[in-house]
Amino acid sequence: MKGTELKQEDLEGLFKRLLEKKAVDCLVLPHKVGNNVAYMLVKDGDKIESPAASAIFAPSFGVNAANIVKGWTIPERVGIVAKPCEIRAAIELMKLKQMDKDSVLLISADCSGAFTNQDYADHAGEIGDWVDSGKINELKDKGIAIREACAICENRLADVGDIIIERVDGGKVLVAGITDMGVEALSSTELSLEDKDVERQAEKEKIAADAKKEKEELPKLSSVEELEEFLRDCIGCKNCRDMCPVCYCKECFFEQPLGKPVGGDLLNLAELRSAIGVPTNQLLYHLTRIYHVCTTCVGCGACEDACPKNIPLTRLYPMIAEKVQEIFEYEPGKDVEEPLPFITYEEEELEEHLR
Amino acid sequence: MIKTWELDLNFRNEILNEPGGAHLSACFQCSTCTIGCPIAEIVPSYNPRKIIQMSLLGMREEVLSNPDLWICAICQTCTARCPQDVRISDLLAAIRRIAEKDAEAGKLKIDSVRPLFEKAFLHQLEKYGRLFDMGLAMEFYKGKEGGSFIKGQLAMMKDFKDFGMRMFKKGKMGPKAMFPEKVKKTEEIKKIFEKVEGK
Amino acid sequence: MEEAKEGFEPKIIGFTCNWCTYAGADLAGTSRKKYPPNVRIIRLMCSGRLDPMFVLKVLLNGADGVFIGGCHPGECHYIKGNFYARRRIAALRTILKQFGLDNRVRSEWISASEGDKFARVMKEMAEDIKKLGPNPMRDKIL
Amino acid sequence: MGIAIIGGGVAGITAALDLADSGFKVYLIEKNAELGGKMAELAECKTGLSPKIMEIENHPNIELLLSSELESLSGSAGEFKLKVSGKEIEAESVVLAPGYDVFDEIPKSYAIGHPDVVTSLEFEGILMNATASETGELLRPSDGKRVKKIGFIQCIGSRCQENEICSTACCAYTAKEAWEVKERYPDMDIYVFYMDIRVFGKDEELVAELKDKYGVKYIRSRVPEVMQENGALSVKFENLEKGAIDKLDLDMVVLAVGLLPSKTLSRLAEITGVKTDKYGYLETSITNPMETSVSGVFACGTATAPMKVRESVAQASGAALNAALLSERTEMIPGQEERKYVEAGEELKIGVFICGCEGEVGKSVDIPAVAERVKQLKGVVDVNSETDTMEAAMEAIEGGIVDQGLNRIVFAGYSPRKYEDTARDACAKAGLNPYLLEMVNLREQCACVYDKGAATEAAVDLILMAVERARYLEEIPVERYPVIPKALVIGGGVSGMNATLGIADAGYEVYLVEKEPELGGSLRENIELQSGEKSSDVLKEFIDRVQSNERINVYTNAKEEDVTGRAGSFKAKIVGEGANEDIDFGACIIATGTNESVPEGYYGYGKDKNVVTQPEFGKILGGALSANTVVMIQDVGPDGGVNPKYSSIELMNNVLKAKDKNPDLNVFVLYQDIKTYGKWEVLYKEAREKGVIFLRYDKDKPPKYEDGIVSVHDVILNDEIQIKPDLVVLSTPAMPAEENERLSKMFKIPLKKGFFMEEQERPKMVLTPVDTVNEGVFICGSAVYPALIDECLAMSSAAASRACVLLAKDFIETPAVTSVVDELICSGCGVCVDMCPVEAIELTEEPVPVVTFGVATVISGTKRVAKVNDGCMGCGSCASYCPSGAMSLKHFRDKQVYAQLDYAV
Repeated sequence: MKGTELKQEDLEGLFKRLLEKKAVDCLVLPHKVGNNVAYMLVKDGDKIESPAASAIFAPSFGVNAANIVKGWTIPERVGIVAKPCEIRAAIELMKLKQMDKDSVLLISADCSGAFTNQDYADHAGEIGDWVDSGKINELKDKGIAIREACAICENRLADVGDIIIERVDGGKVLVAGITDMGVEALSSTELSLEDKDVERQAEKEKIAADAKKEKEELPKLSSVEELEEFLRDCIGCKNCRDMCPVCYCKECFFEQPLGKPVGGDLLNLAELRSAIGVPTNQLLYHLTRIYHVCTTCVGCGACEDACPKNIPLTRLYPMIAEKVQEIFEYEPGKDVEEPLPFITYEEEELEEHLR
Repeated sequence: MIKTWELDLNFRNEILNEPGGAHLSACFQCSTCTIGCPIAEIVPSYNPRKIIQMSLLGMREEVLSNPDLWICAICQTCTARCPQDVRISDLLAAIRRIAEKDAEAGKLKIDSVRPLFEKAFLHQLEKYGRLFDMGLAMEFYKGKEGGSFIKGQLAMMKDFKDFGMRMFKKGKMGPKAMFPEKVKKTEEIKKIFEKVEGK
Repeated sequence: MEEAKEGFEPKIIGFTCNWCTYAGADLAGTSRKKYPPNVRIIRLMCSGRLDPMFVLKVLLNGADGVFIGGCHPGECHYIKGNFYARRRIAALRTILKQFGLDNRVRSEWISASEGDKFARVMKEMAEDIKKLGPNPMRDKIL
Repeated sequence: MGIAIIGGGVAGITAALDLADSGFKVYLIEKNAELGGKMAELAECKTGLSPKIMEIENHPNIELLLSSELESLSGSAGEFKLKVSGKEIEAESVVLAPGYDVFDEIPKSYAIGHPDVVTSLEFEGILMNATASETGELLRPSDGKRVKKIGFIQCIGSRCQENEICSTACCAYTAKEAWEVKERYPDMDIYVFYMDIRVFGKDEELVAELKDKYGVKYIRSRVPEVMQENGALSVKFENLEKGAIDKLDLDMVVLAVGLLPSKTLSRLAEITGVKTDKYGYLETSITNPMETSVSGVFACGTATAPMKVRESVAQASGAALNAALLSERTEMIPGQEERKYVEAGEELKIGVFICGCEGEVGKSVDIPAVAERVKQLKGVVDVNSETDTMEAAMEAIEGGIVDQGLNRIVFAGYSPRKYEDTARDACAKAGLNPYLLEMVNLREQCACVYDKGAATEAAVDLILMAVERARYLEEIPVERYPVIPKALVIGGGVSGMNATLGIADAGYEVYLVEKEPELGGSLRENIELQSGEKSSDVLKEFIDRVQSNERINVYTNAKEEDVTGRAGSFKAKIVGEGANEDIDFGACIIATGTNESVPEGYYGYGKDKNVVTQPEFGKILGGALSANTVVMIQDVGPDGGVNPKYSSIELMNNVLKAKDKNPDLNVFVLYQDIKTYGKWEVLYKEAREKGVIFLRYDKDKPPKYEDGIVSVHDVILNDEIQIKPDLVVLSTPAMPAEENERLSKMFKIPLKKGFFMEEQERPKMVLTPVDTVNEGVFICGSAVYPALIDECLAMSSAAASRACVLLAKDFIETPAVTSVVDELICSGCGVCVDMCPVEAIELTEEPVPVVTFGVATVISGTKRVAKVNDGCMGCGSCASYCPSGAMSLKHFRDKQVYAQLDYAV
């Protein structure tokens, strides 16, 4: 872990140098759009807004940055500065070859938990550029709560990717490379790096404990009837899929004739089963999607944000995916070299889960 | 604990060379003999296969001094059933003979009256060419009581009261048993005995 | 355990590997080993071909139980198909558990010579599922 | 001319099919009215055998002579004249496979005549009936009460005065029966009374499982009588731990009766002039295990020695090869004729054929009612429910395709497991693509297991599902590729050389690759074979024949790499000393042999020079033997190998040689089970007679060797025995050859404990002992299981025979059930690539050029698409991962499975 401490306002300089020194060819970077935060793709370092830190740490969640670069199998090197969950998603996409690990430089920055785009835009002044746990509770009392996905997130502190940006007291940040690629990139910016302890174990444990408590308080689904009721408002727009960073199919099964029967096929089904609901396959769609993302879901909550009918999908996708990840002792997005659970196995395992 | 180097590995050959002992080595310890043995049912320690195993190992002393050696009733069940044709009853007789020889040489004390009985039995055969029950009993009891005829008669009478009487009542022993009966050519019988004993 | 529901005959769909469980079911047949008539077997070449979507689909169609039969670990005709299947089934059942549907899915390793095991599992499954009652998704308009 | 095979049991059937399938005319002569022999009396086995019997009955190259007996044989090899029940036959060679009879002079002491005392064969029938019965319970024949305790008594009529040799098969078949009983009735108490458990390899695992997992009690005691008091059965046995005779009440007693030479054998020997051995078996030798004393007459199976199905089948294939080498191929090979398929067309014309299966389906299924229901389905143009046999059904299907233009066939009746190939063949003959056929398993999975009513309901469901699936079946192009008439043999030991010679003599070119600098394998250690022959002499003959055969290319110090392709057409590279050659071949035989283990650290081996292994002792025996007392310990480590089948035989041989050298030598053998199977039993007897002392120890109390003293707990005296040996000899497991791991990956053949696995691992009946899951790749010799030279030779001849069946073909059809990629949908995630067990999927990458703003063309990305290559075996693991369904398995596509699912509920 080689790194250095910088002042927050020095961050834009660092990014600029990464571009100048060709450590990356372009950068995906959060920037302020009016009262809100969005991503931009920067080629020219001069276009980086100042102060960069306020956009980077801003507790706002629009889209998952990994979703932006998904499928970019380009030789140019892209740098992505984003929240840990987004970086995790990017790492899962690398395992799925939807990005090349050599041509993407992943920079994760501490997250405090985020508000939806809407909430942040509406209350930007009150929320500010960073929230600590006290502030989160204070705002919550006023009815401005962080996203459910963030409330139950145990991994808000930057610890994945190639480079991490940690917030340090006194308006400073600790920038450290945690992979060879990260250290190399940082070195190229002529920063003087030294060995740094970046663990923050105690802090992480506290966050995890709080998150677990929040998780326990969330209502849980326990029967298929409840699931039906939960998804009652679903209009089948499939925005949850489109905004999910780890849903990577070129053409979703549910866009194909078998998954989305129309016309004659639909009539045939109706004849067979006397009557069918339309649009059809709603439950199958969600259950299948849970299965498809159950090992790779990073719990970013993009699905919930995307739902036009405000179905609290965090309670469905990340909550269940977590159980599956538990049985495989798999943590998505932690290590790009760790194989996906479905392509590996132990000769003796899991028998207790089969019957 | 059995220390093989302290054992007599030649014991096996001794048995093999004794009439009846030739099939000793064929035993593969299947337990058939022991399981079917009516004696073993009464005397649980009696175990022909163990005697064979010990003989093979050369546990001469243990085998020869084993009192169980003398209780075989020669019913031949084991011999009939043995899959390897070990002929266990003949084999045990062979071992007993070795024991007797040792006893004769003063090397061993046999804690059984069976040799006396067998000797008396053969005597009757030698004399009369057939069994004379009374003569057998008198000779046997005499031997049993250390050669004293009187003591032997007393002991015999004592046993007769319950055991002999029962036999008598059941017709196993009749007045005929009181008097010897000879076969015609006793000299032929004598010749057989002479031949066997190598006289 | 709840008592079996009166007169309820469950519908169980059995996905079986061609090389082991399917042959085991055949053996149950040739040895006339009877079992409750609740299962409808679908032959796959390997338990590795089992797409969990198949299971989700039949459960939503109203099947009361789903059985998946594969080769014993280490004996897969295709070397490791059943190892993959085991992971998929474990994941699927973990998901179904959240909705109380996991007890309707059972997976067993049954070799071609285990006709009896096949019959036994079918019997047990029919009994277990009778106790669970019909799939709540039965006759729903989905 | 042709080849005459005497005996229609499993051995005769195997030999007949091997020969007929490679274009020889075969006369199969069976004295009974039906094929199948003893094996057909066993329920499970009959199932495995019946498709083969059907194949024989329909084989154009086989003339079946049932209820026929050989009356005379004249002439000589190449021109035999046989008279078979009055009929004259000419044949170039003869294979004798008359099988065995069971021991039937069981002593009366076993309560013979009591209904609850049965032989193992009778027990098979009882078990069969029990499972078929209403309750499925195993009931006592005498009073119909449930059986709770069964005792199996081993060695009835084996290893005894009436039959001094070991019957080899009984220990394994008893284990199988015990296992079946325990599987069906887990609460049943099972006792097995035995002397030595003579099981090998996989059966060894089974017995261990029976003891540990199933709780079967194995009791080492030969039970001489079965007692009956008031009709109740009991046995006595010696409880060594307690030191007492125990009595045990039993509900049933099963007598494991031994195998004897078939009663027909002596007459057969008389007619053919072949010699029999002193036990009445056909005389063969350890180095020519299938050759009889008459040239051109070969023997196989239980006519040569008592053996199990696996060994019989291997010998049968081997004998077939030997017979073939003396004969001319005169016949066409079925399935090699040109076929033309008609276009299936747009309009669905589904024909449903419901077959009664010799009345079995009709017993519980109301066939007319089912037919009536099926007729109403859309697209079904014909429902035929008239046929009752496979033959009639096939005729009807062919007729339906030709006359009515049916383009989807649903055949309901027999299990596709056994008859799909036959049914596909019928479709193909009629010109319909064979993959437009869907089978419904009405017999095994419906009629046989369900009661009336329920069975009819299930039959309707199953046919409905099948018809629906049939709608979506696709024509899969049936392509052919030429067979390369060459073979690769890996391993230049005796097995490899024998296989090589077999194939070369049959007329095909062979590449023989040996990793060592010279041929010979383990026989290069100059040892004396059990027959007294010197291994060097045997070896020299093999090597000379190999080296002088111009069809054989030998590569030493070499290995094979980069194997690709499939049965009939493989490619590989041979690299090594002076070799770097690309080769192609149609079949491959793996004969890597085995390695001796080094029991480093066991009983001081490696440090104490007086501790040697059994093979090392064998070498010592070549010179002077100075020891006075030798202790031999069986079943010593190291872990990681298997106990070779010859372990006890090797030990006895060495013991006897040592005793010959030094009659006063004291030898103590510490053992768990003496496994001198078959005729080798006499060695054990000889060793005992020579004065060798055998001490049995318990697995849990292994012998110790400290300070020059071996101590062992003898189970018979229940006491510790100490010996001061000057030499300790260890019998150790055989280790798999190092390259097995590499070859397993390259050829996709699974290993078990480092040795190659046969195609059929379970069921326990093995009908294809040298075939593997990778068609076209065969295994033999100690690469499968360390065995004696006779078995290795039989197996390697069998492997050669199986290879020749393949090489005799001109063409092979490409596998049809393989995965395909929809390139438009594939996201290129590559998960399928990682997942494929046979590395048959690659990820292709190509740059995607994009024009930006019309100014410059930049390479803007990489398009990745999965591609399935020839190696695909069709498991479908990739298809079930692929979330978008870009990858799918032909014939098991999502929509085809979905169609069934929709109708399943």
